[in-house]
Amino acid sequence: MFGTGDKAHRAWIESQGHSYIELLLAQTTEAGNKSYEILSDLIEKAQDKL
Amino acid sequence: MEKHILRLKVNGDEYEVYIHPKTLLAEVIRDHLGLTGTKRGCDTVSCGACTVNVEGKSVKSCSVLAIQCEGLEVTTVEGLEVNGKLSQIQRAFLDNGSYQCGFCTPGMLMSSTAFLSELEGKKPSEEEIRESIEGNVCRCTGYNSIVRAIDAVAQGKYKEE
Amino acid sequence: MSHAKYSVINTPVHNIDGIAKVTGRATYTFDVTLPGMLHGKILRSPHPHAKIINIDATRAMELSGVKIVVTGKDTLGIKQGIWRRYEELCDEQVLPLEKVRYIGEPVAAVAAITEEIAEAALDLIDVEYEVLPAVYEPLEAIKKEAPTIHEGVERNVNVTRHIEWGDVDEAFEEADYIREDWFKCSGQAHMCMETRAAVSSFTPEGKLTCWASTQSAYYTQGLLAGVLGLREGDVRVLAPYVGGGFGGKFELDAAMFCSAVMSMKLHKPVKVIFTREEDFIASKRRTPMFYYVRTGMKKDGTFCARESRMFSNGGAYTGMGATALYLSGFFHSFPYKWRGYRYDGYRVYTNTLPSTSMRGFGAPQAMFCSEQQIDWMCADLGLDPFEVRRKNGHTEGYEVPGQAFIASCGLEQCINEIEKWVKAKGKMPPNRGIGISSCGFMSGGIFNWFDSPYSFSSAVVTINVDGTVELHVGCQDIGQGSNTTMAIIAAETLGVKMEDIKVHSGDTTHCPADLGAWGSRQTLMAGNAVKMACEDAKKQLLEFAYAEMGINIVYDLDIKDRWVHIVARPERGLDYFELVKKVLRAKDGQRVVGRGYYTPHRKGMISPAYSYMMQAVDAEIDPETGRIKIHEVMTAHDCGQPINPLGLIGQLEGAASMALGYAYLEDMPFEDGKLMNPNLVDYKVIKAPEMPPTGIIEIDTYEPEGPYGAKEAGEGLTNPTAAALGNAVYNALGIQMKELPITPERILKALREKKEQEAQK
Amino acid sequence: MINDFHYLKPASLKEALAMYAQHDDCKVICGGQSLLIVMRQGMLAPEYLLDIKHVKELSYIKFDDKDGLRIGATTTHREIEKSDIIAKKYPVLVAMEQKLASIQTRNWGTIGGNLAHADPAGDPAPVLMALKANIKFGNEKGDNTMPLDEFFVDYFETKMDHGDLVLEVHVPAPEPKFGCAYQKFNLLDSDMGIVAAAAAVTLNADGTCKEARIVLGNAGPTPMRVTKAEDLLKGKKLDDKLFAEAGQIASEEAQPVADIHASEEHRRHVLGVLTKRMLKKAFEQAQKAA
Repeated sequence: MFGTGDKAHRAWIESQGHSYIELLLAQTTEAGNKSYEILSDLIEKAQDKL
Repeated sequence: MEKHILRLKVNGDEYEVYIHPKTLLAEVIRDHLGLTGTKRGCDTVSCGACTVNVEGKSVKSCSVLAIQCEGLEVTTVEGLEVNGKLSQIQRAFLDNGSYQCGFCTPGMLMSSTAFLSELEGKKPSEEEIRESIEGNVCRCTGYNSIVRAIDAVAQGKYKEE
Repeated sequence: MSHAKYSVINTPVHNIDGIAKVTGRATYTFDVTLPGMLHGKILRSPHPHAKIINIDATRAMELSGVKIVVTGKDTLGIKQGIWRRYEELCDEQVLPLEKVRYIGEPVAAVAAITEEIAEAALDLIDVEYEVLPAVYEPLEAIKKEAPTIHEGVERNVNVTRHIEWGDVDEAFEEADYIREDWFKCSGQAHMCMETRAAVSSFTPEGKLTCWASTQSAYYTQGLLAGVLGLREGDVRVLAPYVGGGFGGKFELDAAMFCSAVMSMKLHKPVKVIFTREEDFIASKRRTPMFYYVRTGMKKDGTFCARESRMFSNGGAYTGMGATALYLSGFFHSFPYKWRGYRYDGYRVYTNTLPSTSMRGFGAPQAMFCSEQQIDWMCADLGLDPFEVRRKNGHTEGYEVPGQAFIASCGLEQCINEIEKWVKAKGKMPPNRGIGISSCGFMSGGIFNWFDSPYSFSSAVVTINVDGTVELHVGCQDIGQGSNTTMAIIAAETLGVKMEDIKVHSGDTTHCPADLGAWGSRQTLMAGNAVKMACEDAKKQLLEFAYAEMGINIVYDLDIKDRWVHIVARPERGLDYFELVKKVLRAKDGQRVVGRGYYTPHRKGMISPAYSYMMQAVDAEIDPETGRIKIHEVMTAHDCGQPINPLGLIGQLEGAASMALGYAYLEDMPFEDGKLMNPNLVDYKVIKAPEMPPTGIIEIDTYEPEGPYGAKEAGEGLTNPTAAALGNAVYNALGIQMKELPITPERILKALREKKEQEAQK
Repeated sequence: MINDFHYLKPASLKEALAMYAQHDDCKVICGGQSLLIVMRQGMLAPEYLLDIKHVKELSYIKFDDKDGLRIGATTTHREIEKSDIIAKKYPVLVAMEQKLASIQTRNWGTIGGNLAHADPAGDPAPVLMALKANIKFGNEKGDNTMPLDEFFVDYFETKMDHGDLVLEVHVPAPEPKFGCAYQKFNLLDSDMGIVAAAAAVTLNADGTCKEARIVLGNAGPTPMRVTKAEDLLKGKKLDDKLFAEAGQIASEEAQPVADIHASEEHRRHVLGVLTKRMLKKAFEQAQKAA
């Protein structure tokens, strides 16, 4: 979940080659739920690796 | 700049204070006489929290030079209660819940008191009652409970037999 | 659960502080004078964004009568905030060290033997600034090229909040009609009649006493201790009478902080009172919000989904804004059932006056957008707005997915009552219309961002030998009458009369900790604590009464109107005062003490209970000048069991005046970061002639979690009004007002645009 | 904070005028309802303050059917509002006073102080100008009477020089077939006008317009007559079309300044509306009048 205090998530998202803040702002400046979809893809990929 | 001796009567008592002529009536009442019932809520003669009655007429004591009240009779909220007995409008405020935080209440009571005394028994319209407290801001009550209290007194509901 | 017959609850009583307030005896922080007291004044930034290069107080110190000048360098420089649990949200140094972030921000404070000398000294403090580029609007502040207001905060995004349930996109697909709108909600000043005020007295034994105009003596104690490096127990906060709060007085303010810092250095009492202008430019405000609202509805009026995005102007610091961001998004879904709901809220830093909580806590903005759009959609689809609201409204037992459980809900009755009232009014004359709006609100928040280790509310009740009762509560009376409400609950529970109860509050030394007056929490939370404490004390009395009366243990005993008796045989009993005397003797002379506390558990994420209401506003507009006249406001209201009927009416009428002001009069326009109306001449608060008659229809419900079935009453009533007025204007003139406040000029502009559109057709 | 000053309290008008002449850096206070705000903001810091509040000679309301109405400068707004003779002969003055600020202000503030302050948003001036009032002011050398029309020079500036005090306002006796109305546009009942308009109409026996006067408040640096619109109406049989035209002219002639409360455009528009409405109201009064 996005939100302040998510330093760990933030770092992890950056490490996946995405800009946390860009995703964050895309979520409210663009229609739909794109950022969360990107995020869930990243998480799924990460889980597959495990 | 020279100070002046000011003599005035507040709530029936003679006072003598030594003040700069620029001193406001509100400052004499609160700071020199220690009558802190009278409040202050703005610097623009807008809120009416400092309302007191001079010669029975309501004024905003933050917009009156104290020295202009030389020899005049001033009434503050502390002067409404006589020997522990509350005035009609004070009792009406209690019954109608006409106050919340209470900071505007002294000013409201003084405006109401002056208005009611000027009525000389005449029954005011609701519009007249609302205009009588037009110079007083209340942020808590929405005024209607105050209007009800003034009306109740004007209707004679608090007359002593 | 059925209603018991109450002897005190819901009967008209005078507020217990009434006499003090109508005779001028009530002493506010504004009135406090201590021996040897000095007067403090605050130097404020003229720049919206600037580095502080140097502050030179030499000339000020030379002025006779000046005792001290302090700057950030004289403080511990601790960044503080009321979201104590989250370090990065503690972003405000009350006296900043490096830079200022809004016009009016404190940069230095001075104490002198008179207020006049202190004020004169301000002009003699030389501050060297390096002015930085500034940004004032959230949608500007998130741009790449925007200046950084807080180092390390990317794109000035302060807090974000995402709320989502159901499959939103799927739910939208089921909609026959989808509508999108943008709304702009303005800020609003709390405009408490008593400006921010504090008197601090630090003594050599290391103890600080602070009289403060605060909504929570406990928060003030904790925050002061934090920034001053003192133990909480060494800070005593006194708040006997508070001249209004409305959400603006439970953070640490510059009056508290600067008076305390100077008093600690001088070991003398220091008083700091904000001028009205300071109160306007530097004491935070209602959060301005931009709302994008997309709602999907079926032809028959069934709600499918809502997707909303909100940008709020956070101003320079966090304050309570983080909470407003969450609550706005949550109540934006209220009071309806959505298959899919998604909210993304963004709080953005700007170089303006910080925004924070204010009566309604983000909900009035949310409702202004939601309730107007619903009416417009009903009109677009030819549906009845009452019917649609009934169809989709919350009901008892409903669970807001993953968020909240609704144990009591009188929404449908509210809608029915207002519908009756509106229909009875019949057809409106030209240029006059009635608008409706429904909403709900919380009864206290289940948030502990302050990270308090104490129960949310606590109470201690002590019964003296003569039967009089000392009730110690931490909840704060700021004029809403909580002390009276607590006394009523205590008298009802103990079975005594109001005049037997003495309430002690607003003193952190003698009263138990309590989160204080915010989020409509006190009636439910403090009320439960008081009820528990009184039941504890009562139990001790009744245990003795059993023995004393030597009755069969199957009997129930109770106390009512000072008569201790067998419930089944009310005539058999003994006098309360006699019983108390005996109990004391039996307890080796100890007074009877009862303790109570309340912390919500297993009640979801937001609040233990929710109030519901529908409001109708009858307004007339002069189509040539755009001037609005409000004829009447009628509200149907479910607040559970009313405790203090007189107080309830006062809350309704007060909320209406404040919310009407927000709807069509009050605004806080800034130019280059400067507030353009920081005085009561240019800032328009409703006065008696503008105030319409207001009526209330009480809807009877029982809230199992509330004391005697009570829940919130007063704050939530601020929520529906702006929307209801907007809908009234729509019904009167057919124009859609998407910006607050609804001014004459905006009305005429909308009318012109409407004419043009009709001409094109 | 108000700066210190020397306080001068004359016992009589003569003494007041003498004191004023003697002291250069001297301001006059009567009710001080406007002056003290300005002084508190530090925009004015005179060395001497001359208090004429208690100069009784200047506190009077006199009426005579031929001469008309004479109001002394230190007469309070409240005294005007409560005067039976004014209510009878010039009801528009009472109606105006009832909406002037608050009772507290009207109890202490005076008509002379209000006019001397020369705030273009002030309520009395437009009404008095519509009523063809004259103003008398003077100094120790002598006094000077002029139509109020000519009295105001600029924002907060009048024809008076240092040493001059406002002495009296004179309103001519009411003419037959005369009506006068005033309204201000504001957000709160007790506010000063964002803009305001006063209109007076006198009719001939045949019902045509003998004379019309239109005065705008807060529509420029001073209260302003709209003679162009007045001329339009003169001699004509008045109707709504003419009132609307006059309103149009008024909104064009006005020179309002925008602020946070209203744009220039909105002010012009509302001035037009008010002018139209006040003319109609005055006309209807005139028709009913003897």
